[in-house]
Amino acid sequence: MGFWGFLEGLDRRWIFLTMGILVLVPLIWPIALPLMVTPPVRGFVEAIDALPEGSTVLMACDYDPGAIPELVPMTRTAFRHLLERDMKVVVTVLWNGGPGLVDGVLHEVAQEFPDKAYGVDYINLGYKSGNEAVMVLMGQGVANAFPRDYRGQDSRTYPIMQRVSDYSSFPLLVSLSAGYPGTKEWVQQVNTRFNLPMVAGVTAVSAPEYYPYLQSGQLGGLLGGMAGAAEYEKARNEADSATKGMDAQSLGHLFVALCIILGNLVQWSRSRRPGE
Amino acid sequence: MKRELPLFMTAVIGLFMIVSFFVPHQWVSVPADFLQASAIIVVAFGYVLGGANVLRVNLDAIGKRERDWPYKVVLLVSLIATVAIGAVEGRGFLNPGMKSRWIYDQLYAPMSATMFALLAFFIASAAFRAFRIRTVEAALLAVAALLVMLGRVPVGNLMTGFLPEWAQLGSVQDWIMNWPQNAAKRAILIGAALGVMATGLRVILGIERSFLGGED
Amino acid sequence: MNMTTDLGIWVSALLTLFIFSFVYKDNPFYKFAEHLFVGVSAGYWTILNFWTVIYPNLWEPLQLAFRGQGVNGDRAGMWAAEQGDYRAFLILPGVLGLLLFTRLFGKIGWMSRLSLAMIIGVYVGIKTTGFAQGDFVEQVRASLQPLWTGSLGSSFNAILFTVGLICSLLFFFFSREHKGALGVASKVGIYFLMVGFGAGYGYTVMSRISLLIGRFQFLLHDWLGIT
Amino acid sequence: MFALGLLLSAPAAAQDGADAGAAIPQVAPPSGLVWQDLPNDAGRAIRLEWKASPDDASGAGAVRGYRIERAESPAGPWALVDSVLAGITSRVDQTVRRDREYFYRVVAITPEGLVPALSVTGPAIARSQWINGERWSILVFTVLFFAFVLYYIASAQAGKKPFVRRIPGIDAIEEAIGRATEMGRSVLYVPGINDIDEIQTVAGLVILESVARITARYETPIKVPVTYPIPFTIAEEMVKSGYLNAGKPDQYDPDSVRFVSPEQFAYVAAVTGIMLRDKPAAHIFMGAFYAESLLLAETGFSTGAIQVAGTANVHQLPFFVVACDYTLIGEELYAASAYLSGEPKLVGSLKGADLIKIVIIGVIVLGCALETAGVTGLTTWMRSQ
Repeated sequence: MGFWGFLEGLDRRWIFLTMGILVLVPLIWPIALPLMVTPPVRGFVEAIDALPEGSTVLMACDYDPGAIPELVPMTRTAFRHLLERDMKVVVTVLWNGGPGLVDGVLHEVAQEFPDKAYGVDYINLGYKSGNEAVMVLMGQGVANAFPRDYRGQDSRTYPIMQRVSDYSSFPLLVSLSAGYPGTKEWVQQVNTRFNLPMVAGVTAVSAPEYYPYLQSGQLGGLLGGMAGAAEYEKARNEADSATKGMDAQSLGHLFVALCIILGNLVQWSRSRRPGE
Repeated sequence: MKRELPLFMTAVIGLFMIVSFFVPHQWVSVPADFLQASAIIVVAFGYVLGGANVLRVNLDAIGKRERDWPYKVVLLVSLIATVAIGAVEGRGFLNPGMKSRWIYDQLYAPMSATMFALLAFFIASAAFRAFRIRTVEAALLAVAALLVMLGRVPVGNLMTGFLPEWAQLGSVQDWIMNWPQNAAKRAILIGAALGVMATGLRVILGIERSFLGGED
Repeated sequence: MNMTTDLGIWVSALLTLFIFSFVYKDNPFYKFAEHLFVGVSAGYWTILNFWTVIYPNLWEPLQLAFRGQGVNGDRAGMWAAEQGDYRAFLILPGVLGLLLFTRLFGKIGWMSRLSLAMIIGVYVGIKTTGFAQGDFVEQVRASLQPLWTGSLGSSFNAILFTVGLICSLLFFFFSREHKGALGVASKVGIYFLMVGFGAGYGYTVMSRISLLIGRFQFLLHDWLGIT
Repeated sequence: MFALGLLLSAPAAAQDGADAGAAIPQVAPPSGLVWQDLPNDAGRAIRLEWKASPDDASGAGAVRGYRIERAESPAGPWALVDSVLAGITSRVDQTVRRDREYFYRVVAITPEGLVPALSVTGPAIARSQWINGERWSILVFTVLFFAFVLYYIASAQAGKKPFVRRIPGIDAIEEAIGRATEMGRSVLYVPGINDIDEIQTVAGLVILESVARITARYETPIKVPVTYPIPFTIAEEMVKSGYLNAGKPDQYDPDSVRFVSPEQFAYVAAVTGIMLRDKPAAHIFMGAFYAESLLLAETGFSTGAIQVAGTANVHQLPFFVVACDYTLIGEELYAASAYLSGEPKLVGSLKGADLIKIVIIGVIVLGCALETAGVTGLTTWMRSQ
């Protein structure tokens, strides 16, 4: 039977267990592998750095708890980045599952800035159903689509909303998205149509799909998955949950690569074994 | 009437929305804006209907004592409790400190996040048991997958740190993403766009009716 | 190690473990969590859409309208609609929304198609132009690039990209048999597509492992108090 | 309305624009205010541009910013529209009503007081336009594509059968069913996990009809687990009509199509259950698939069945490509359903897309040649807003 035969007959739950351990161990005992900031991430950082101080930025957080490990670090770093540069931030959510989660992140980061006030420096407009229809409707007036904010107050009464009419009030859209509706729809409906420059942070699953938008200039920068979030943290000299996850991520990738190679070796060894 | 009227409505509204993209005049843009505002509202009703549907289907299942019916009781109770608590708490129901927020934070969010985390395990076993390099195509896929997978995380650069920078896995990964994979993705993107547009045209012309569902 | 005493975190942690138990095999704990999840999310979506959409975007403006006011205060009149302020015209989406519920009552169920027809009409329109602009014309425009850029490396990339794009487009060409020159081109196209899928595979692996890391971080940090 | 808060803290005496001239004008006023009706809109905005006060450029803080003021007659009264920081020399007034006459002036804000421009600009009128001049390229390509599709639909309806190449995946399906027949086992068909509003589900159900016809001919049982009620009833119809068309309506097994569950993982558990228990010799996946593709393909592979898949969900294709014997990629799924059904609307769309692809390739070749030669006209024309 031998080694290859043993591998072939392996119960897949051993693979599950190995995967679990490989991800768990570096979370407890970190290795701190060195990170490198790639060009799409640099584009994201530079787009925000290039904004005139005091601008009002639209941050579209379109995700739900399924994307916490990838998009929450991005949201955190981006929101901190914007507040540090004295930007005003308007947040919207088009995913059912997102509003509570996003509110928690905003709240957590805002506490680091005692001089920033809700409704003056940032606002969470909360959730709205309707996907692309909401995006186009906001083109005629943000408050028309979001008459009340996340807290249930009349959004038109906040000072920050005095500065916001439609998309022309924003020099940049930061889209953090986990799928539909998200970055793709913002590009299709808003980016060109309303001439609003965009950068995006997305889950790794959908990241390759956005490279054509990056090349065409429809997106000014792109954070792809947890690695993108970690690089963003590095570019901002932070070391939060994405950076801490990178060791586990590395080992996980190595293991999957090993699985692909071993799996095929097993197959070849079987086809070369006589009598089959 | 039961089919023609909806088909006619879809055709008129669909065409009107397309026209509104090209015609900014207020006679077109204001009604188009109104239609979008209306769509948002009707979609929201759709979610409420969804909740009612889940309720009905599961009541049925419990009534008929279908397999696993006790679990459906769990489902029903949690559904009704979530709605009732939210209804009582009013429009600030998701604010910190509310019971609905607790349900969201401690029940909905962790379960929703964990469902897909399961896939990390399955992806490893699928890589081992169901990733077969039998053709040139599959070989190309495998090579690209391995390079990208390792090049995207720090360990890739650690492994190839002795090479000049352009040959390190991180740079190779970046090159693959920007050029060959990008060309393929753009072709797919354009093809998909044509598909959506053609479907849109068929719906407006009333020859695509599948969205109206069954007979009568 | 400093395990939490917060009941909420304990509940979350246990539910997380219940779902993870599916990896071993399908079992009653998993089934319990799964059904709880479906119930809670259906309930949550229902109430969320009521309070954050139906109430502020429909009910409140309608109330104002019946008092002769609108969200833009400078004009009076129940029907004095203008862009962004639709007054009593909002009765229309309200009625269409309610008609959706006729689905629950067999015979008049067909009336829900009117609401469906309206939604589909709006989305078909928006999507058709959105795809035409963002994914079709804008993508073709961005593909028009100089093939000789002055440097060998970047010219090679530009030519590779253009060839890859054209060949991949030809792979999805169905009006001729893929023989001869077209056969060669579509073969090259499929090679590019495969590299694209490989990249997609790599990124999907990354996403899935990230999710697992996220859950482990929760269990270790928030629940067990390690690190 | 940028920087409003900051600028409103300008000297209190200057709150009413009408008296602004009273301040001592040590700073040179801004000048050269011009207005332009913002193009391509419904008469909702006027764009204003002016020349900065010569003292603004020095950066010494002589000018804090500018107020843009508006009146309905050249003599006033003036109302504040907006204010901007120093160094900015343009603003869009979005608070106008269309077809109404307005007069504008720009006023420098200095630490000493307000310094209005010496002249008034107007009357400015915001008008609405009938066509968006920035979107011609999109209109041209959309109309062209729609014309192609309509032409082919019409010609297919008129009975002319346009040529569609045979999709290799279809042969693979027939082969797989043949194998299942030899082994005396069943065929499993999964039409995706979406509801009927997903066009891929429709394609999957169209292909199901042909597959059922083949299984009927080979007298091999077929199993079709379905997620939603409407696709379930349609799937039943499709299988029935497949058996009818093969001339074997009596062979049709009413249990072959099963309603399972719309919940993703519950559905997967049920389908993998069928794979492991009944051991079908052929698995055919045609439709919209998501994260479950991985689980289906792996379990299916481990049973040794021949697998043929097809989906337009790009994220899932890699998992099918490596675990299946044949995979229909993206549009091939639609092409297969058009090929098999011969339905004019599907064939027409497919042929129309083919023709526009030729146009696209032509544009790319031409555009790259022009760009290489340094001519950017085509690229500029295609840019839209």
